Amino acid sequence: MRKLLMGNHAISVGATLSRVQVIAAYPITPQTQVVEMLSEIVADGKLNAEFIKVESEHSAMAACIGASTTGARAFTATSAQGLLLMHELLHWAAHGRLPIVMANVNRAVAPGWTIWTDQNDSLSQRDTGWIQFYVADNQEVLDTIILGYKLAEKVHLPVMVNLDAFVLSHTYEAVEVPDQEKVDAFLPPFNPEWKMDVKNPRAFGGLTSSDVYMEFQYNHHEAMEQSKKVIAETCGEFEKIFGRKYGLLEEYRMEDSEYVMVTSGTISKTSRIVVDELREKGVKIGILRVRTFRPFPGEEIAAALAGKKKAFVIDRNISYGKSGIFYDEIKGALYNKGMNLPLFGFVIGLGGRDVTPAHLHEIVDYGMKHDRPTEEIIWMGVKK
Amino acid sequence: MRKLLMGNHAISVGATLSRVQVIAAYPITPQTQVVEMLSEIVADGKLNAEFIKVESEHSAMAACIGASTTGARAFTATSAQGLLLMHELLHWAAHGRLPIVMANVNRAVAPGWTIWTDQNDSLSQRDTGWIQFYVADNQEVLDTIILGYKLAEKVHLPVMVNLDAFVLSHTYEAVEVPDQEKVDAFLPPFNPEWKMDVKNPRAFGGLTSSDVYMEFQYNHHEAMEQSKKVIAETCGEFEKIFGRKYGLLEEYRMEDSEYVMVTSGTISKTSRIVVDELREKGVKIGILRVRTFRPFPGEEIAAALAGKKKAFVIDRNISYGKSGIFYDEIKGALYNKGMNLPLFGFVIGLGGRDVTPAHLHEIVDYGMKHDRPTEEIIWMGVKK
Amino acid sequence: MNFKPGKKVVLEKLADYPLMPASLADMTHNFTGSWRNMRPVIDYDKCINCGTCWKFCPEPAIYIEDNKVNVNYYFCKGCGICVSECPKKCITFEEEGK
Amino acid sequence: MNFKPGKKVVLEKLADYPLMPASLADMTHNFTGSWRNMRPVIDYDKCINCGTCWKFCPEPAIYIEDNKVNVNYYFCKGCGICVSECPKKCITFEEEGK
Amino acid sequence: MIEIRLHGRGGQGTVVASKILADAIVMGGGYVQAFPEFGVERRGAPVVAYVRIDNKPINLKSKIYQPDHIVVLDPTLLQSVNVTDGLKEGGKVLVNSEKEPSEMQEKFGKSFKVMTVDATAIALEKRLGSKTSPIVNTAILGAIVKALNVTNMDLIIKAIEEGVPLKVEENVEAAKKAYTSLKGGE
Amino acid sequence: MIEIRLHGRGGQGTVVASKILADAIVMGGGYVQAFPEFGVERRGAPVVAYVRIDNKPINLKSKIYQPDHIVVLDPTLLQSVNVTDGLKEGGKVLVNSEKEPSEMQEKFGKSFKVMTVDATAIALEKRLGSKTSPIVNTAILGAIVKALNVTNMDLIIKAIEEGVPLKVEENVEAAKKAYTSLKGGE
Amino acid sequence: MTEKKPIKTTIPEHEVMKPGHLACQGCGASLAMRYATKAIEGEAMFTLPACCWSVIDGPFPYSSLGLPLLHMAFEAAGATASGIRAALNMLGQKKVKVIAWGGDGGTFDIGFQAISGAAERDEDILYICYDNEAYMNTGIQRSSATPYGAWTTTTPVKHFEKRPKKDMVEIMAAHKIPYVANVSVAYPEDFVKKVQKALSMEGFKFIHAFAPCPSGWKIKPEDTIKIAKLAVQSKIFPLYEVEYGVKYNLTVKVPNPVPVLDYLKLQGRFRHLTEEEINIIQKGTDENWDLLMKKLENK
Amino acid sequence: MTEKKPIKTTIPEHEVMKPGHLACQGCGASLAMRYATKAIEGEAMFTLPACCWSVIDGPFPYSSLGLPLLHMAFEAAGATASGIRAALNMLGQKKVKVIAWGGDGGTFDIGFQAISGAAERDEDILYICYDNEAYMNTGIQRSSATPYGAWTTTTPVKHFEKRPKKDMVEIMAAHKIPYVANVSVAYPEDFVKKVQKALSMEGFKFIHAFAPCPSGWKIKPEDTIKIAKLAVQSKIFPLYEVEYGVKYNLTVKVPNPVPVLDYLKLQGRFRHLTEEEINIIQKGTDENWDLLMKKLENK
Ligand SMILES: Cc1ncc(C[n+]2csc(CCOP(=O)(O)OP(=O)(O)O)c2C)c(N)n1
Ligand SMILES: Cc1ncc(C[n+]2csc(CCOP(=O)(O)OP(=O)(O)O)c2C)c(N)n1
Ligand code: SF4
Ligand code: SF4
Ligand code: SF4
Ligand code: SF4
Ligand code: SF4
Ligand code: SF4
Ligand SMILES: [Mg+2]
Ligand SMILES: [Mg+2]
Repeated sequence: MRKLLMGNHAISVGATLSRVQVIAAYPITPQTQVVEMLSEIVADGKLNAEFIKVESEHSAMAACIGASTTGARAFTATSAQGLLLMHELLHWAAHGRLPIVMANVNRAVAPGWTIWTDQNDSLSQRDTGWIQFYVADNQEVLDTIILGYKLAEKVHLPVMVNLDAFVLSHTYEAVEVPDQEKVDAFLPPFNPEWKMDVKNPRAFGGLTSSDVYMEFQYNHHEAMEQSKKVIAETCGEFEKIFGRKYGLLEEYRMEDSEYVMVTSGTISKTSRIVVDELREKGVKIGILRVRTFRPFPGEEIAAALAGKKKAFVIDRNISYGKSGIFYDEIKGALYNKGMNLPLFGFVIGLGGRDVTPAHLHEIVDYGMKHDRPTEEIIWMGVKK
Repeated sequence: MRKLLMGNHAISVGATLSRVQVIAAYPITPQTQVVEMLSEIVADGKLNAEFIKVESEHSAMAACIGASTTGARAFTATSAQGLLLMHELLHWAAHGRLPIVMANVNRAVAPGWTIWTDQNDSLSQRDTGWIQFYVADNQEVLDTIILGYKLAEKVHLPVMVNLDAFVLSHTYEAVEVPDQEKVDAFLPPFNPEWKMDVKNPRAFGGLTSSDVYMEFQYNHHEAMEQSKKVIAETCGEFEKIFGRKYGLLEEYRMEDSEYVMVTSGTISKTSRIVVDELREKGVKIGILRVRTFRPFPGEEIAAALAGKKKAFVIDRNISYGKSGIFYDEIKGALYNKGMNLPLFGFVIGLGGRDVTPAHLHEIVDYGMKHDRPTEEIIWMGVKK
Repeated sequence: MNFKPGKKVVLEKLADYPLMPASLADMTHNFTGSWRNMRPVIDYDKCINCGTCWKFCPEPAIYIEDNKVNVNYYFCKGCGICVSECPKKCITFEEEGK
Repeated sequence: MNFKPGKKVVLEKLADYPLMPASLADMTHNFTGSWRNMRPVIDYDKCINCGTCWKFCPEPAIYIEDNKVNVNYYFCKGCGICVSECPKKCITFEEEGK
Repeated sequence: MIEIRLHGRGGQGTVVASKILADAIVMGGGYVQAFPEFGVERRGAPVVAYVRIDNKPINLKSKIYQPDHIVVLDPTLLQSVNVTDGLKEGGKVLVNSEKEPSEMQEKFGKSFKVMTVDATAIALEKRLGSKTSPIVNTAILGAIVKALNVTNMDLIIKAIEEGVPLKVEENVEAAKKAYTSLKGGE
Repeated sequence: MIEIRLHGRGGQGTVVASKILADAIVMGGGYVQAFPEFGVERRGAPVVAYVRIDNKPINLKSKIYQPDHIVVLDPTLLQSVNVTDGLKEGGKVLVNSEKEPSEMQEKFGKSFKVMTVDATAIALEKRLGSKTSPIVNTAILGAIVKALNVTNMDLIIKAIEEGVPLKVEENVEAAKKAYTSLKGGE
Repeated sequence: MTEKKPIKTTIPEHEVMKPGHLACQGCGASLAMRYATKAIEGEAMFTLPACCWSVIDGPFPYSSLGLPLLHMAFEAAGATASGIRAALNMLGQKKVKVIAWGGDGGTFDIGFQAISGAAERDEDILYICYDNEAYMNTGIQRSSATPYGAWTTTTPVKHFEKRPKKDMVEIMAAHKIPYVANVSVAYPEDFVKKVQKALSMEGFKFIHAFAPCPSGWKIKPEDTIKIAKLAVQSKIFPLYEVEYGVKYNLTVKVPNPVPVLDYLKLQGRFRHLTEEEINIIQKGTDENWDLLMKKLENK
Repeated sequence: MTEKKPIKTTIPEHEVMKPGHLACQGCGASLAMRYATKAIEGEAMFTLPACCWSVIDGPFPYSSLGLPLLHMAFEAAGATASGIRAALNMLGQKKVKVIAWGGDGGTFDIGFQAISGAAERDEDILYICYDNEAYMNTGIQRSSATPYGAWTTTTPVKHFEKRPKKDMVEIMAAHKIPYVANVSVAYPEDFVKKVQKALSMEGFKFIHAFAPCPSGWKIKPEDTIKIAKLAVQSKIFPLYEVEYGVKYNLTVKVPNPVPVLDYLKLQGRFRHLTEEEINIIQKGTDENWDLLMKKLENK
C-alpha cells in the first residue's frame, strides 16, 4: 500500500512490521515522531510489544541489551546526543553480539546546540562494532529496518540505520508499505541459540582474560566481513519478495562514467539532478552511493572506481585533525589495490547547511579543474 | 630528581606540577592510583586544587567542562568504560574549545569484562575532536601532561594522553621529575579570554543554526591542523628547559632504513629490541613511532616513509569491519602522496595479549616474505 | 524596565566569529510583537496601579513608568495573561490589525 | 551440599569458543583451599549441631551430611568466620601445613 | 516541478495543511515532498512549511528557495513577514483574508498574482477552533485546489477525511466552501 | 638483564617488596622495572610480582616468562603453586621457610639453587604483622640482597626507609637480620 | 484620569531577563526565570541542560538571560554546576552563586544522577527545576514528572499516564540537603523569597518550580497563572519547604481548598478523564496532603 | 561422640551459589549472595553491574552463581533489568523473577539514575544492593555509601570522609515503591525472609544488604559477622522495611544497644578517629534512630 510517510513514520512502520517485541526509547528532536508513533501503535494494540519509557538513551540501550540477551527482538531509535550518550553500550551490544536494530536520525553534535543534519553523530560510532547503513529516501528507511533485523539475526550483530535529519525524518514522501504476511515470510521470529535461559543458566560477559579475549574480537570482525555476503543474500531475498533492490553500494549512471561522485545519504539523490544535467552536456559522470559503511565495502568501492578518471568524495562529516571520514576510508581501500585514481575529498553541509545542486556542481567543477587534490579537505560553503 | 614511579604516579605528578586547579575524576582499574595519589596530594595541601569526587566519569567530564569554561585549569583521568561513558561530553569539551587535559589508561573494551590493555577505548574516540597522544614510557607520561596543558591552552583544544594499561600504568620505572620552578617557567597560569565571567556575561553553547554552525567546525579543524606546528614549537621549548625531546613522531634507526615498523605505545619500545637484533643481522630496519594521533601527522608520516621498501603497521586496536586504525589512517595519508610503498597491517595484542619480541619478529618475517598485503588485517597471535 | 529594540548581529565572515558559540548580544532585536494576533489595551481610567499585570507578564513586556503600567508592543506576544489576571478587568484584548 | 571439585574448560582453538563470552562451567575446579594458611578443625565432641558455622560460611565450604557439619577443605579459604561464630568454640584454627 | 510555501503561526496547523495537500497529490498518482521549515519555532511565532510536487520521482532534497506559489494562513503575518521572499516571477499568492485581491495587489507588486479567501470566517462558521485561534487549514486547502491547480477537490476531500482527527465533516465543508469562495482565482 | 619473580599472597605486600627492591636498584644507578602480575587476585589468593634489572635502559615491555630467580614469600604456597615454572636452568629459589635448603632441594630438583630464610620468625620477632598474617616483605628483602646479588644492604635500607609507612626501624632490622640469617647463600 | 496611588511592587522591580526571548505565548517557564533572576542579590552564574530554556534564551549569538550561562548536555547540569563552583572557589570568587536551571525531564529523569551526586557531596549550588510536567522542548512526551491521568504524545489518550508523578521534593529531602522547596509562578512573592533564602544558605539547595506550559498542557496562554493557582488551591502542588531533610514548613496555607476537578477541567491534557479517574486523582492528592501534614507536625 | 540432635537449619539448606568463587577470605558480599539465592523459590535471572561480584562470580568461561546472569556496564543495571523483564513478559515467562545485584557504588552513585528510573516506572524487578561502603573492586575508594569518618584511598586519613552516608533506603522509600528493606549478613533469617517477601510482591523492590568487606574495612576476615551484628546492635544499621513509602516496620529490635565505638574500634578504616569524631557518629546515629522511630509510629 502506498502511503505518505515522513521518515520517522517509515521507521515506526518498519519496526512494527518487523514485530519488534521490546522497544526502549527516549525522545530527541528530530526523532520524536518515532517514539510518539510507536507509543500510539502499542497503545492501540496494533503491535504486541513492551514499550519501556526509559529515563535516558543510555537506559534505552541498556534495556535493549537486557531484552535482546533474554531472546526478545529489541528496537530503539535516537539521534545525535542520544546516540553519543549510548556510546559505551554501543560497544556492549556489539561485543555481546546482540541483533538489536536502531534507527538513528543523523543530527549534528553540540555545542552549540543544533538539531540539523550531518553525519558526525553516527560516524563517530564507527569503531563500536555496529553494522551501519546510510539511506537516501523514506522507502529505504522502512525497508532497511526490516532488512536490518534479517541481517542482524543472521550474523549476530547490531544494525544502525542512519537517515538525514529533517530532509528525511520530517519530510513526507510516498512509501510503499509492505503487507505484514510478506514481511512475516521474509523475517522469521527471533529465536537465538545463545540467550539467558533458566533451563540452561549461563553468565554472559564475565571477566575475559588476555588468554581468551582476542578471539572474540577476531570473531566479531569476521562476522562483519561475512555480513557483506549476507547483505547481498538478504537483499536478494528481499528483492524477490518485495521487488525493491538494495546492496552494499548503489550505482547511478556508472557504466560508462569517467568521473564519479561518491556520496551517501540524501545528497546522493540531489546529486542525480547534477549528474543528469552534466550528462546532458556530455560529461560522463556517475554516482557511487555508499549505502553500507560498516562493514566497509572497500573491495567493492575499489572495483566500482577501477578505470575511472577521477572521483569526488562528498562528506557531510569530519574527523577533526584528519579529513572527511568516507574520504579517508576510501583512500585506505584504494591504496591496497595499488590504484592511483585522483580522489578529491569535499566536506560540505555540516550542521544542516543545505546542500543544493549548485553546491554539487561546484564540487564537480573543482574536481574537473584540478589534477590532484592538494589538501585533505576541500571545504565547501564555509564563510571565509 | 629521579624517582621510581608507576605510570599512574607519573600522571599524578605531571598534573600536580601543572598546578591543575580543578580535578574531577572517578576510579577505574587500571587508573585508580591516579585518583588515590591526587586525593593524597590535595589532602596533604601539596596542591591547591578542588578535587570533586564525582559519582561517574560522565560527571567527571561535565565538572571539567564547567570548571574550564569558568577559567580554571581542569584535569581528569580515566580508562576504557569510563572514557566511553564520557563520550558525549568529549565532543562537548572539544567543540567548546576547552583546554582540558585527560590521562587515559588504554584498556580493552567490555564485554566480556577486561582490564587489560589495548587502544580501542581511545581510538574509538578519534572523531570527538580531541588531540591524542600515545606515549611509550613513564617519563613521557609525566612530560606529556605538562606539554599537554601548554599545547591545549594555546590552541584551545582538549588533550588526551594515552598510556598502556599495566605495562605503563602499574609498572615502576625511574622517572626524572622536573622542578616546580622550571615547570612554572614553561607553563604560565591559565587565563583564557573566553570564559564565564560575571563582568561580561555571555551564554556559551546556545542553539547554533545551520547559518552559523559550520564555521565553528572549520575553526575546530583548523586549530587541529595548527596544533602540528604548535606541538613542534612547544616541544622545542620543552627541550630547551628540560632537555628531553618529543615530537609528532619518533624515529629509531630510521636514517638508512629500508624497512619500517610503524608503531605506537609501548610496543614501540619492545620493537627496538627486535630492530637491534635484526640490524645485527644486517637487516636495514627502523621504527617510526606515531606519538600524535590527532592531529594526524599524515604529511610527516609520508615524508618519513618516502623511499622505504616496505612498512609494517602494528595496531593494538581494530575498527570492526574495517582494519587496524593506524593502518587505515596511514594508507589515507600515503594515497594522496601518490606513494606505492607496500604497507602491511597487523593486528596484535588485543585485550592485553602480551606482545613479545618473538611476535614482532614474526611480523617482520611475514612482511619480508610477502610482496604486498593480500588482506586488510594480518592477525597475529589469534588461536585458529 | 522599558527595553528598547536591539540590533541584529551579523556574522558574515570567519573573522566575525567568536572562538566558540558564545553569545554576543541579547535578544531584544527580536520583534516578538509580530507573534501577537491579539493586543492588550489598558484602560487607565479603571486601572488601580496594583502592578499585577506587570508582575505576571512573562516577557517582560509591561514596564512601570510615569507611575503607570505600560505595554511594550514591540515585545508583547499577546498571551493575554495580563488581561486575565487584572483584578479590575481593565485590560481588553483587541484583535490585531483591526 | 558437598561440592565436588570440577573440571577446567580449555579453549584451545577458535571452534571451542562460544558466540560471546558466555560461561560454560562453574568455578568448582578452583582449588580455593590453596588460599588458606589456617585450617578450621571441628571438635565433634563439643559440637552441638547448631548449624551456625554452616550458616555463616561464605564459600560455602561447610556442608551438612551424616547429621553433622563438615568442612570441605578443597574449598575452605580459611577465613575463620566459623571459628569465630561457633557458639561452643569447638572449631579450632590450626596453622596450615604443620 | 511545482514548489509551494505556506506561511502560518506555530500551533496553527500549517504543517498539517502541507501534509494533507501532499496526501491528495499521492492519491492522484503524483510525486510529492512535504516538509516543515527545520526550526524550533514556538506557539505564536511565524512558521513555514513546504510542498514540492512533480509527475516523476523527486530527487531534489534541498530546501525551497524560489517557490512557485505562496499560501498565507494568517493575515496578521503580512505585517511582519516578507511572505513573497524568493517567489518566482508570475507566482501566485493565496492569502487568508476578508479583503479583495485587488486591495492587496499593491502590497505585493505586479509580478505576482494575488488571491484571497476568508478562511477565518469559514472556520468560525464551521466551528473549527476558537475566535482567537481559528483552525483555518482545511479551508485553505479548498482554496488551494482552486487557486493553484495542483490537485482536485475529490482528492483533497479524501485526504482531509483521512488526515484530520476530529470534526471531519465540518472540515470537509470548510474546504468546499473555501473552494467556491476564492477570490481572484480566475 | 636479570629477571626476578616474587610469589606471595594477596594482602601480603609482595608488590611492595618488588617496588622497594626496584627503588634500591634505581638509587644504585641501575635501570629497573617492577610490576605486578596484571590480574584481579583477592586477599588470600596466590599473587605474583616481577622485577627486571639491567645496567642500561630497558626496552623490553612484555611480561617475564623465564625468570632468572624466584622468591617465595609464603611457604604454604609451595603446596599449590608451581613456583619454579619457567625458571631458568641454574636459577635461584629463595624461600621464606624455617627449613634448611637441603630439605627443600629435592622438591625443586637439582637444576636450581635453593636458599631459605625464616622471614616469618623474623617478622614476628620484630612485631611486623600478626601471627596469622606476618608481614615478611622487608625481611625477604634483606635475604634477597644476600641471595641474589642485585643490590647492597645500604641501598635496600635506604629504600625501606623511604618505602614503608610505619615501624621503619623494625623493618630495617628485619632486613638486616634476614641478610645475616640466610641459609644456603654461599 | 485621576491621580493614582504609586505602584508598590511586591517583587524586585529590576529586570534581569530580557524580552525578545523565544518562549511561547504565556509560557510559565519564562516567568519562572524572570522571578528567579529577580531574587539574585549579587553575582551569579547559570548552567542549563537541554530544555525549553535552551531555546527560550535565544540562538547563538544571542542570549536573553543577562547572566553568564553555560548551555550543557541534557544529563549533566548537576555535575557541571559542581565544576563551575569548584572553579570559582579556586579563582577567588566564592561569593558568586552557581545556579543550575533545568526542566523536569532534565531533573527528574536523565539528569537526576548528576543532581543526586552533587546533593550528596553537598556542593554549594542552587538547583532550580521548572516543572512543566513533560518533555516540552521535543514536543510533549511524558517525563516522570507527568502526573497520573495526563495525555502526552507518548502517553496517548488510549493509554494515558498511569504512574503517579515522581515525588522529587521528598526524594531530594531524603538527601538531607540544607534546603528543598516547592514554588509556583502564581505566587511570585513566595517564589522570590524562597530563592533568596536558598541563595543565602550554604550547600546544596533544590527548588521545584511549578510552571504551566500552554502548548503542552493544551491550555489557553492566558490561563497560565489561573491554573498554577488552582494547583496550589486544590492541594495538588503544596507550597512548602524542607530544611536539612527534616524541618518542614508550609509557606502558603490553603484554608479553602477547591476540588482537583477545578484544576483539571481547564486543561486539554486531562480532557479524556472519567469521573472514576478524577476520583483517583482526588484521593491521591488528599493522601499526599495528609502525609505532608504529618511531616509538618513532626518538625 | 554422643548421639547428636539433628541439625535444624533456619535458612533454606539448598545451595545455589557454588564454591570456588573468587571472593576474598571472609567476604560479606559472597555471603549476601548465598542468602539471596537461597531465598528464591522458582526461577530467576540476574543482572550485575561492575562490582566485586563481577570478579567473585569467576572469569569467563566460568560462573559460580548457578543462575542466568548478565554482566553489565557499571551504570546500567536498573535499565538492563527492565529490559530483561520486558523480554520475559513478551516470551511468556512472566513468572521468572528478575534480580539486579549491585554494589553500593553501582547503586548509590553511578547506577543510581537507572535505578530511580526503573523504580519510577515500577518495573517488576528486585534490586539488591550489597553495601560494603566503598568501591572495593577497584581497591577501596569512597562511594556515597562510605560513612562519616571512614578512611578510604580517596579519603585519606588526613582528609577522611566528611559526608554522612547517603540514605538510600529513605531515598528509595520516597520513590513510593512497594518494598524497601535493610538486611544484614549477620541476620540470615531476616535476610532470607525479606528477599522472599520482596519476590512475592509485584513492582519495584529495593533491598539494601549490609556486607562487611575484610579487605576494604581493614578487619580480620573472621570478624565479618561480628561487625555486621554490631552495626545493628549499635543502631548504625537498623533492620527495617518500608512498604509503599509509608508503612514502616522494624524487623529486628535492639533492646540493649551498644555504643558505636564497639562497632568502630574493630575496624582499621576508623582507627584514626578521635573521641570528638566518634561522638559525632554517635550523635548522628541517635538522631537517625529517633527519626526512624517517629516514622515507625506514623505508620
Ligand atoms: C542526551 C539527550 N537526549 C535527548 C535530548 C533531547 N531533548 C532536549 S530537551 C528535551 C526535553 C526536555 O524536557 P524538560 O527537561 O522537561 O524541559 P522542557 O523542554 O519541558 O522545558 C529532550 C528530550 C537531548 N538534548 N540530549
Ligand atoms: C563506567 C565505569 N567506571 C568505572 C568502572 C570501574 N569500576 C568497576 S567496579 C567499581 C567499583 C564498584 O564499587 P561497588 O559498586 O561499591 O562494588 P564493590 O566493588 O564495592 O563490591 C569501579 C569503580 C567501570 N567498570 N565502569
Ligand atoms: S499579553 Fe502577555 S505578553 Fe502582552 S503584555 Fe500582557 S502578559 Fe505581557
Ligand atoms: S493589573 Fe489591571 S489594575 Fe493592576 S496595574 Fe495592571 S492594568 Fe492596572
Ligand atoms: S574458615 Fe571460612 S571458608 Fe573455611 S569453613 Fe570456616 S567459614 Fe568456611
Ligand atoms: S557452630 Fe560449632 S557447635 Fe554449631 S554446628 Fe558448627 S561446630 Fe557445631
Ligand atoms: S513549550 Fe511550554 S515550556 Fe516550552 S516555551 Fe512553550 S510554553 Fe514554555
Ligand atoms: S574486596 Fe571486599 S567485597 Fe570484594 S571480594 Fe574482597 S572482601 Fe569481598
Ligand atoms: Mg518539562
Ligand atoms: Mg562497594
